[in-house]
Amino acid sequence: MELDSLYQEVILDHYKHPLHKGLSAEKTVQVHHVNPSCGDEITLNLLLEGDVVRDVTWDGVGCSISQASCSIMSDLVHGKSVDHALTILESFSELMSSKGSITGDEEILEDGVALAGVSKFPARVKCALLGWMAFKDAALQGRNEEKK
Amino acid sequence: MELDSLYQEVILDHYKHPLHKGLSAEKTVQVHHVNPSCGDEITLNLLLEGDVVRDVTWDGVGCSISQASCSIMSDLVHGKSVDHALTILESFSELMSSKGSITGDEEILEDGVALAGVSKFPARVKCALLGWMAFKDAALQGRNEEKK
Amino acid sequence: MTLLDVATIKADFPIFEKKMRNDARLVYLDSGATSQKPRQVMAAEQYFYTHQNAAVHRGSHLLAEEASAAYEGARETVAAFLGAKSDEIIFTKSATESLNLLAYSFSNSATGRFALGVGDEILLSEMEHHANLIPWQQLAKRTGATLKWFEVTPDGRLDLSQIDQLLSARTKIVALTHQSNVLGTINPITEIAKKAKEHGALFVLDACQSVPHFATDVSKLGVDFVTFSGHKMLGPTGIGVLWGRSELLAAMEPFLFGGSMIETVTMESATWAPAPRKFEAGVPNMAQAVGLAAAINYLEAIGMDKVHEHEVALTTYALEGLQTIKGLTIIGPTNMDSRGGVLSFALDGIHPHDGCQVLDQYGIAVRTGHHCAWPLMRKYGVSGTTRASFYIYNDLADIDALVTGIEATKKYFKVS
Amino acid sequence: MTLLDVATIKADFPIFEKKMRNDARLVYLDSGATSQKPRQVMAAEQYFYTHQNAAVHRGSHLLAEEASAAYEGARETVAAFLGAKSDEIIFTKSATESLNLLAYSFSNSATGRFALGVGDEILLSEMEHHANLIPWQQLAKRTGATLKWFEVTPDGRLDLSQIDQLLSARTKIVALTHQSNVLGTINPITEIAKKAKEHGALFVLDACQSVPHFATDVSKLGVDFVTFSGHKMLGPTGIGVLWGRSELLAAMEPFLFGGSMIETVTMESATWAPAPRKFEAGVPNMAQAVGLAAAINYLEAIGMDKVHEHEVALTTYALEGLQTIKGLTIIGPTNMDSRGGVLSFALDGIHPHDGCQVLDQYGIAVRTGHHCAWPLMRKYGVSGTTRASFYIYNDLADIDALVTGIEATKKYFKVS
Ligand SMILES: Cc1ncc(COP(=O)(O)O)c(C=O)c1O
Ligand SMILES: Cc1ncc(COP(=O)(O)O)c(C=O)c1O
Repeated sequence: MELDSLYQEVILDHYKHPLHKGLSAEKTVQVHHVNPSCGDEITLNLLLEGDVVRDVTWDGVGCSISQASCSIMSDLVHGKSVDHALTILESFSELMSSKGSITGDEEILEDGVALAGVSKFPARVKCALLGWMAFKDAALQGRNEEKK
Repeated sequence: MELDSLYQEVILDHYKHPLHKGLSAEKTVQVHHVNPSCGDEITLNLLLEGDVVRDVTWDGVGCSISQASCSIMSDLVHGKSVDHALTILESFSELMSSKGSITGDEEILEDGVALAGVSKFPARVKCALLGWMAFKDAALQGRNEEKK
Repeated sequence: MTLLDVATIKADFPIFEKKMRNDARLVYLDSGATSQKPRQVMAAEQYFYTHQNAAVHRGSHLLAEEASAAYEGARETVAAFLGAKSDEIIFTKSATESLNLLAYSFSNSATGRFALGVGDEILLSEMEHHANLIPWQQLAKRTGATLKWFEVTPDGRLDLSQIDQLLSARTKIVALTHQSNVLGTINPITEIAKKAKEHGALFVLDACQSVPHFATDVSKLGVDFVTFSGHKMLGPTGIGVLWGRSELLAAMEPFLFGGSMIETVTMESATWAPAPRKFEAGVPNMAQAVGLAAAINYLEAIGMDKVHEHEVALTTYALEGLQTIKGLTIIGPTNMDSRGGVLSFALDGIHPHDGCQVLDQYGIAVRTGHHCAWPLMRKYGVSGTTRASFYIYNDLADIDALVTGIEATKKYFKVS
Repeated sequence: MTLLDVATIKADFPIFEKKMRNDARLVYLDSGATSQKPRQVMAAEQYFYTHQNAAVHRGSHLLAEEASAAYEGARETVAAFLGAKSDEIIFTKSATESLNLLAYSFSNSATGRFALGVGDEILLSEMEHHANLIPWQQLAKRTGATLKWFEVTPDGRLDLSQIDQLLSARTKIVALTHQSNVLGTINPITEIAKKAKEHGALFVLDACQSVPHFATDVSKLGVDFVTFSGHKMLGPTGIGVLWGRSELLAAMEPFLFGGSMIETVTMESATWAPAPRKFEAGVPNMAQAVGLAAAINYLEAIGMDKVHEHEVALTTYALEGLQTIKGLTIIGPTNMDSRGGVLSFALDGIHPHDGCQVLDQYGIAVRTGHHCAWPLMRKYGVSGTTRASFYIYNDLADIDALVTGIEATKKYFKVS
């Protein structure tokens, strides 16, 4: 079934056991993003230490794709420099807009490549991107905070 | 040609030699009406004496149908009581909305029956009614004036 | 329980010939969002374009005459359908435009009953579609008026217990939906309208989910304005209707300004034609008005009472079927008292978006999300629901497919 | 002088098979009011309704996905046609709505460049269509701003002699037509837009009579907003376009409020999605957007430069032919410098309405009246004109028919 490319086992695992879910007390910046077309929401805490992502925690409601993607993202960027994290995001965005033409670089995206199938369901791409866009927003804001 | 039912000789005569055209100095009430879809305009002076139409004069720009109709109307209502004039107007309105199904009562409408053909050209009915509607408006206003 | 002859009806809707994913047939349960279109509607638009197309009201050549007759004929069809007078029918592009037209026209008029200010109130409900909420928020913002609203009860009804506090001499506008696009609840409009009238409030009825589904006689509802969209009632996209009482339309200022709505124009000012022309600036959506008239003819040939009976039968059957599913909760009334063919539900452990995706694999089209009624979602503590909505081309097999599909969804996501 | 292959083009327009009064063929010279539609446009709408119809942006089932792709694809087609970015294209119901959208959005925004007040000026011209005049009169009324305008010269050109008085730091908005719908004059937009920019004014271009007729690259015009209607360019009725610069659209408040244009909503307030969604409330005119894209594809297959050349050739020929008629006066430029295929004239002793009626007997459709440009009529001291306007399906024989028809009209009314 076509659907299995969307709901890979690893996605459903992340959905059921999301990483870094639950907001941390400490944070450099907090952002709140919504997906206006379906009502999904995410709150994300980013803790920076200089230019390094010390911690990303999040909470929110959403479908398996958005929750799993958020879980994978928060784990991926953990401990990376903001610049590095943003290049990962770029790879992920590229994968999402590929309409199934690429499979994603597992070296860079790790579990994120399991989301490759989403790119064949245009209405779901936004779900997969929700957490990433929140992270990007937080990272840009956080970097400005740190510079002050 | 179908057209000849629209442009009867008597219409074109009235168009070329309109009756009561040129505004009188004396008046009970003056009204200004326009046909918004084509830009035709008419100014009409009504002079009442009690309940009697003493004089109707008018000026304005318009097509042969609107000018001829105005000419015929102003001659028809001359000297009649307002109530009588309004019944003539009613007959004329009925003729105009008949879509060619009636020919009009010559006893009542006199030269006005020559406009019967207009009812087959829906876009022109408004032209034929312009002067009559102006008269109606003036008559109702004038009657109120007289009552004061 | 009388069902329509769906096989015959379906034959008029070419989209049902389309094969969906995995070669499934189309089970279209999203008519609350937009309906499918019968050949007759498409043919009416095509006939207009190939035999009558010209700008209405502006020319005296043959095509212009015929186009005007077709367009004004469509207006008469809509008027007859609603029990209204022709010149009370205004064509807009959508219900959304109709509602915004009112909100802007009230600000533009700003005298008499249309004047709003600090201390005045606009009364809505928690179950309003964004289209019947945000225009009023904005009107309140422009004028200083205050928004009030009826709450909803846990079982999906308007909570009218506070009506005598909510409705008062301060209430200038009451704007309510006839049938909720999420819950399926049909609201007791005549009753509320009667009270609103006693307080002198204007009553705006959002009839998007009612006019397509049951007979609506505006002369009997006791309301002042009715708005709906053509695309939800077998008609084309890009056409909506506003009905308003003659005397109110006569007193109101226009909304959109431009050609065909004027009486005279100079460089510095303009005066207006009488309604409905006053509210229809520009070359109108002529083909869509004609298409809507064809849709109305189609519905009337069936009979609006039969349409309603059909939907009641389907919904009764669906309520039964869905409630056999473990972990499924209906959001909205679970009985058929004052209820139409819109059904929202939640499924334990499965997000609506995920559930919808599995159903889609079986050709089943349902809607998920907040259904443009976000405040209502918050009220019920959900981020969205799954919604099935029915129309004349649905049959019991469609509902069986839905129930089976949901069971399959649960299996797919290993939820018991 | 290169003409298109009109016989081939005409075969795509089924309305030309229709028999007019007295069995005459259709000589359609009223494309300035609305154009005829090729089969391809009707087929595109039909395809949408029979294969993709669902509400866009709100569902994840297959039809909703395909409908969204079709609708957004149409946006990309329009963007490419104009040299614009996709998210700068807003679908409206008409140019009239596009212009009103701007005027209302400016009031709603009321900050920065959109703030207008006493002492501020809006600069128009005497040749504006009511749609590009009355919305600005109303904006002026709402804000206290003052209207100014370019006059027109006796030969139908914008009188730019006073430009340096008319355009100043007080000018907040300049709103001009690209091509007059009465005179056919093409205005020197880039030149005026350059000056407007120096003064910091926003420039709104009414492109109703230009986008359908010659290549328009918004990135080169130096204007801020462009508005036009689909129905005048082979597209369906009920669809219009607003193009605006991204940074301006981002800073502007919405116009219509409702579903699909929001980010979040509570009972008391709401926030907005980014453009273009912010400006497209409700289920949009999806089929009409798709139809407009098909119309653009049709025009692009011919080539907009060829379209323009064709109209120049026709107009040159028509100017010659008409000027051989005794008692006929052209209202507007009599040469082809910066001039398009719209031709107004007056006939001594024959009112336009009467003349049109005779032409109609020969199947010739021309427009008469004030053409929604009443101030211009007053300027030229006429109550209306007769207007012939050309498009890709007209040929020299149509113009011969017009000239012959006018001679017959004169004979009919015994005017020499
Ligand atoms: C120059 C011009 N501007 C604006 C309009 C208004 O267009 P619409 O009526 O399609 O909204 C027209 C056509 O009627 C026009 O010719
Ligand atoms: C109850 C209700 N009101 C208003 C609307 C808005 O209708 P449209 O989007 O066609 O303008 C809808 C549908 O979306 C609706 O269901």
